[in-house]
Amino acid sequence: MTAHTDISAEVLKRLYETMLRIRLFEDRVAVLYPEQLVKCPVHLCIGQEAIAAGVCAHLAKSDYIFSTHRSHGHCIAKGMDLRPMAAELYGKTTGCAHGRGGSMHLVDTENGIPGTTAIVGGCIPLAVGAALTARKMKNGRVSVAFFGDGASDEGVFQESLNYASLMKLPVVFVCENNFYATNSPQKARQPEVNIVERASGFGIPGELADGNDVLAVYRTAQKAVERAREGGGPTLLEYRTYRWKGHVGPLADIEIGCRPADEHEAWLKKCPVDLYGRYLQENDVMSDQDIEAMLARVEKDIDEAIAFGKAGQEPAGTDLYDYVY
Amino acid sequence: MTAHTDISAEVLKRLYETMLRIRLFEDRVAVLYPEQLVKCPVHLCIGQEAIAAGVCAHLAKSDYIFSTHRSHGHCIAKGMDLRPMAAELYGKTTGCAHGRGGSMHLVDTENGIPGTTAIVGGCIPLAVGAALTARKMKNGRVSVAFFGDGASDEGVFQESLNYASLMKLPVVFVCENNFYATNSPQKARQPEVNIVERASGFGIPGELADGNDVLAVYRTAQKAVERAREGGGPTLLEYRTYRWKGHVGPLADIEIGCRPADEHEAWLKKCPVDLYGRYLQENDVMSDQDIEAMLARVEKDIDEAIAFGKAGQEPAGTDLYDYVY
Amino acid sequence: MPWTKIQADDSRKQVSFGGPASAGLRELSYRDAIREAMSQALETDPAVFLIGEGIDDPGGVFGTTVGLKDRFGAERVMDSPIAENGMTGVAIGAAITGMRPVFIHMRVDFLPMCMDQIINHAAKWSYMTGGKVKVPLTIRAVIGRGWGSAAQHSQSLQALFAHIPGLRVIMPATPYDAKGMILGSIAGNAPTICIEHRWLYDMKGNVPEEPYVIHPGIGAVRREGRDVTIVATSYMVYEALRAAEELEKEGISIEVVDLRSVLPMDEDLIVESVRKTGRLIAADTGWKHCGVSAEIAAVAAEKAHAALKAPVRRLCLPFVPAPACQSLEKAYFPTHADIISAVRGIL
Amino acid sequence: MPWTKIQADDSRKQVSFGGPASAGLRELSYRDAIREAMSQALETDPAVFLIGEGIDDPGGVFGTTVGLKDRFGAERVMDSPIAENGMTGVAIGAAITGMRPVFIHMRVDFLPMCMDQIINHAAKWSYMTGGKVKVPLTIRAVIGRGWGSAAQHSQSLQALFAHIPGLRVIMPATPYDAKGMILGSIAGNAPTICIEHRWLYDMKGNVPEEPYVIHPGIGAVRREGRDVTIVATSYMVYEALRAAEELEKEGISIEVVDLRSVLPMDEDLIVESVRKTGRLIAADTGWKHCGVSAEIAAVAAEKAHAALKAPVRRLCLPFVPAPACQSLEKAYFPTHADIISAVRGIL
Ligand SMILES: Cc1ncc(C[n+]2csc(CCOP(=O)(O)OP(=O)(O)O)c2C)c(N)n1
Ligand SMILES: Cc1ncc(C[n+]2csc(CCOP(=O)(O)OP(=O)(O)O)c2C)c(N)n1
Ligand SMILES: [Mg+2]
Ligand SMILES: [Mg+2]
Repeated sequence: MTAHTDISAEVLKRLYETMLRIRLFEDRVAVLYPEQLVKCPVHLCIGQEAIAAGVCAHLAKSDYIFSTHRSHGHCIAKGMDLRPMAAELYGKTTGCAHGRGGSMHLVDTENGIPGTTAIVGGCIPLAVGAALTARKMKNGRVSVAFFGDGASDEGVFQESLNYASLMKLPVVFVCENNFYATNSPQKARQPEVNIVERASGFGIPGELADGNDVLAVYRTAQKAVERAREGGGPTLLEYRTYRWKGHVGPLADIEIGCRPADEHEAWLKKCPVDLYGRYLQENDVMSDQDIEAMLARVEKDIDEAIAFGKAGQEPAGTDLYDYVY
Repeated sequence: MTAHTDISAEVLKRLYETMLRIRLFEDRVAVLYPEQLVKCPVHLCIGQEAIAAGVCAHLAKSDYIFSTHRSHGHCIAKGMDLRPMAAELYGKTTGCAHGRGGSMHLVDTENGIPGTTAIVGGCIPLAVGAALTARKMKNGRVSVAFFGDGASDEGVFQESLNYASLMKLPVVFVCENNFYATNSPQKARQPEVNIVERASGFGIPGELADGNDVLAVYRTAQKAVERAREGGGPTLLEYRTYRWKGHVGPLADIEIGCRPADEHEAWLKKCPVDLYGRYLQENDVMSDQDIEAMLARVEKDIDEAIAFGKAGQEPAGTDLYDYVY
Repeated sequence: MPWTKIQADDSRKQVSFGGPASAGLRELSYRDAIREAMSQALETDPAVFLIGEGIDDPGGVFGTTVGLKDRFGAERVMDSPIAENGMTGVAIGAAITGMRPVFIHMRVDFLPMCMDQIINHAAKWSYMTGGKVKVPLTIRAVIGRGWGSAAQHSQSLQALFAHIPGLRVIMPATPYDAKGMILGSIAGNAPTICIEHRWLYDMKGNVPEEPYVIHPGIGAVRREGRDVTIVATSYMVYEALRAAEELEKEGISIEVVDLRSVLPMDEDLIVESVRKTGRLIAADTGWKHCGVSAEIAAVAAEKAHAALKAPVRRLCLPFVPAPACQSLEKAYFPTHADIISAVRGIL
Repeated sequence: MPWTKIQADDSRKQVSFGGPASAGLRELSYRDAIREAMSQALETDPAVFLIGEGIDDPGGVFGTTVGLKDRFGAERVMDSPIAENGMTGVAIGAAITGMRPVFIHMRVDFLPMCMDQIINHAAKWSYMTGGKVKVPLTIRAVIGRGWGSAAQHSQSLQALFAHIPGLRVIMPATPYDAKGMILGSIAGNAPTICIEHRWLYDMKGNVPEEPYVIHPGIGAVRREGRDVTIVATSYMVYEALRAAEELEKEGISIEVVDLRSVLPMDEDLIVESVRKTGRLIAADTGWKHCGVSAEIAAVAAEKAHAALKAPVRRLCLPFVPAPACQSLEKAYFPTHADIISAVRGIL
């Protein structure tokens, strides 16, 4: 774990709280999923929390993020209220997309989340477009694209790097390399070159860091966000991490042979939340009580969110034609 | 001009003949075009002949090339008979595509030209696919994709680099950087980074060379083709060159302000055919008489091709539904 | 040409765009009407910008963007890398964060490159976000026969977009419509594909100087008639009118309906006209199979069945890719003569 | 289910694929029939290979590729980068140089990514080369409702392909058809899109063990009837049959035509059936506007006009993107109950 001495305790704690909110929300979804009340596919980001937390820590409410099928964590880190998120999972009119989108299409315009897309790579040029808006409106906003290693297979990723670099747009490309796209390992899809190496071909800086070390994420993202905000143009960040669950749904996929069990186990030992929690304790940033209190607060929010989600109404059916345009 | 001492006189002469064939064929098309008997758009490659000649010099008849809207030169260099090519321009049943394709869709399966495409970037993955066939059939063939700087804007270019590198396919990517895509300059479309720099992001070698120096092309292409043939995988070659005529048609586009006149003039002085012709004479590879004889031979071929093209019949119209599948 | 003076009745849905429409009508070409629309949109709303490959070059997309970069600057009239999918994504990203981009393509043939961003993103964003985020994106694309442009440069792919809920697809045939419908699209919040036939750019017609807006979904009767209805799109409206003129000499009275937009489609007008004439010919610039002409025919079969006195006929491109050579091009693109034979076939 | 035992009469165009068809029929699921087709194609012809994102994973594309990588190796059953346009280009490049690739997609929703290679390249290559170079490429893609999969993962986009000359689009509804039509596509020289509805994979039916080939363009009457013709595609065949069974109790006799391929489309069979019943319902898994159901209706309006005793009806997805939540999903996907109301509406 990288040293923290220049980061304020408040920020250090907030990072942890964000990670906890993500982890505990996702854990709750995993636990509740077998109830079959969440009637849409969920792509959980357990194991990858540090990236969302470390990057979004640098973003203002008005900055933009764009994300994928696996977006719960990003939205939580960006400040989205858990209640409309949970309600959307439950397919209720109280959901952020009134039940039309489900888990894969979260939205919160108040918090700079103009929507998420389940088409791999699809969100990357959208983030560039939002950065173009920021440039045109001169509003100082920064736009972040979160996407996976799989998305970096898509040509649209490179088209986006090219245009962002050409126009020096305030966008940060955050590639969460969890080494798999569904069950397809990175090495079956790409030669053995780090994704971050693509940056130089488009004349932009790139940085590779440990995605399970929230402070490493925090530092690298800080530089990138600052560069973007100051007119220095885009950055490509590659963070190595691992997803604990299967590609979709609440179960791990180790039993059915999707990934090697030992690989999975090794990564479980590198739990970003545990590592950072222990670090905070060891460095006297948080006491046991602090953590207990934080946990309680987060659990309460989640309880409320789930209750809110369950309580809402499903759309009537007669409103099927709403919201098309 | 790079030195030639290790290249045989025969090869040196053949390179020149190829360049002449391309130049004189294109010149003829330009001269005849106002007759309005060639009733399709032509994208002439005058000024870019060295690349086609230098690359194809290393290819066997059975090797593949894939090309674009600007493909006359590549097809000529690959050994295509000028007669069916001319006939295709004239839209005759004797044309290589029986008049269905026109200038932008030349084909010659005997000579390893499975077709050309006018969709920018479209031919690049096709070349990779042909290389995949070569690998599967273990027939030792090499596949070459010719494309422009404009095509390198397209994501599919990067998708192709990625897959070719992953599978170590016998393919050579030849980017003819003439600094324009229609009238759009490279710097309006890409940051100031050489296209060849994209190669390293995919773990493949790249080389940048003077595309108006046929010997520089010859040497760099030789390495790339040999590497491909020996199982070493793909190479990206970027050749700098310039097109003398407008994007489409027989006229230059300087008068109407598409490109700066001084830029155009400077490149005219770097005529690849002249430069190389003078070099051959100065180095006693070819005498004036040799060149005269070669010119006569080439002109005769072109005369015959044009006559053949003009003599053919246009499709009847009743055969409109042929060749769909 | 007289029909270009006919103003469609849009009163039901017309709204002003940046100011009330005044009286002054001038004769403008389709090209200039579009350029005026581009220019007024740029003047009116700082959120509007144009983007596209080479739109700032001397040709200016068949003249429709000429001079605009000089006037509005490179930040508002933007050249683009040749990266249709990515750049459409960029335009959508801009649209959902407050801009009103107009993405211009020299040919519709390049849009298959960006179908993902159009179909999966632009068309669905409003719905997927429960109506919270709109996509005010206009995409202009040119269709139609060139000079031996062949299979990859002469397509007329409007049906691919018209099949997708969440999009609008307009095909203005007159200068008046071109200006008003494009301004309507830019001013509106729905992602709209504007299909322009290259043979229309020289057509002249009267066009108000003030900005005005025409909403999609309202067709126009360009010529009234009793015997046969021809429902036509874009350039085929003119072939239909020419056929009608010739048939009139024989006493055959043709009603020509200009669909103006194919999504939404003015089903009421189709039905109304077919109820009157009892006969229908659908004339579209594209292919037949699962195309716009199929929809027109289907609407009649569903909603005007009882009125139909004869089989419906469709006039479209033959179901083959476009050929390069001229003898085949001639056989390929349908004309008024083909419409005339079709009319005779059902009388 | 009895209809799955009905073998279509393909004798007109049937050819053998690697050996004569023998008698032995076994009951197989749609899934296993496809896997058998995949496996026999790989055995029969070294030019065949399968490629697609994750096709070698334990799920094996709804089970249709399970075990094939172990048996045939990673060079013949190939995982793929997530780069649909490029990889389709790669597949086409392989196809035009001697291979017979099968490109498999978990959902049709990802095909908008590769429309350029499909529409501008695969569909046009034969024509553009004057018939000199064929594209023996098969693309398999899954459609249909998941579990709240929403707008980007539940589409049924066959009409986008069916609009394009140079392609073939098959939609087998039975295990027998799935095996034979896919083998036919792999053995043939036309680029073919095979659309598979995910609710079909568990369906059972009798399937010969030997390889056999079914050519596209020949529909099948799955149930004979007198009063109304339902022309259905893919999974809608089953909803139509169920509607027919229920209506039979009331003495209403429904003819169910399984279109089997939507490009080419068996127009003769549609016309023949409508001539008999005088009434037509088109039931498709996709959207209506400019869709497959429009083409079916248009064919009837063109070619069976005189026989039509009632308005045509179309049963399709409502013209909105697919919703996520279950109450709306229920309203969204048409069932036999909707077909029954449509039938009542035209009787
Ligand atoms: C264009 C497209 N192709 C394929 C898919 C199917 N798909 C959904 S998620 C996924 C894997 C994405 O991998 P990655 O980008 O690494 O994200 P991760 O799931 O690992 O977070 C795939 C292939 C899709 N949704 N969109
Ligand atoms: C996908 C696509 N987009 C746009 C076009 C229009 N277009 C034709 S040629 C061309 C420029 C190509 O530039 P480059 O690749 O550098 O080749 P060059 O013409 O310079 O040889 C463009 C944009 C096209 N044919 N295909
Ligand atoms: Mg991943
Ligand atoms: Mg160029």
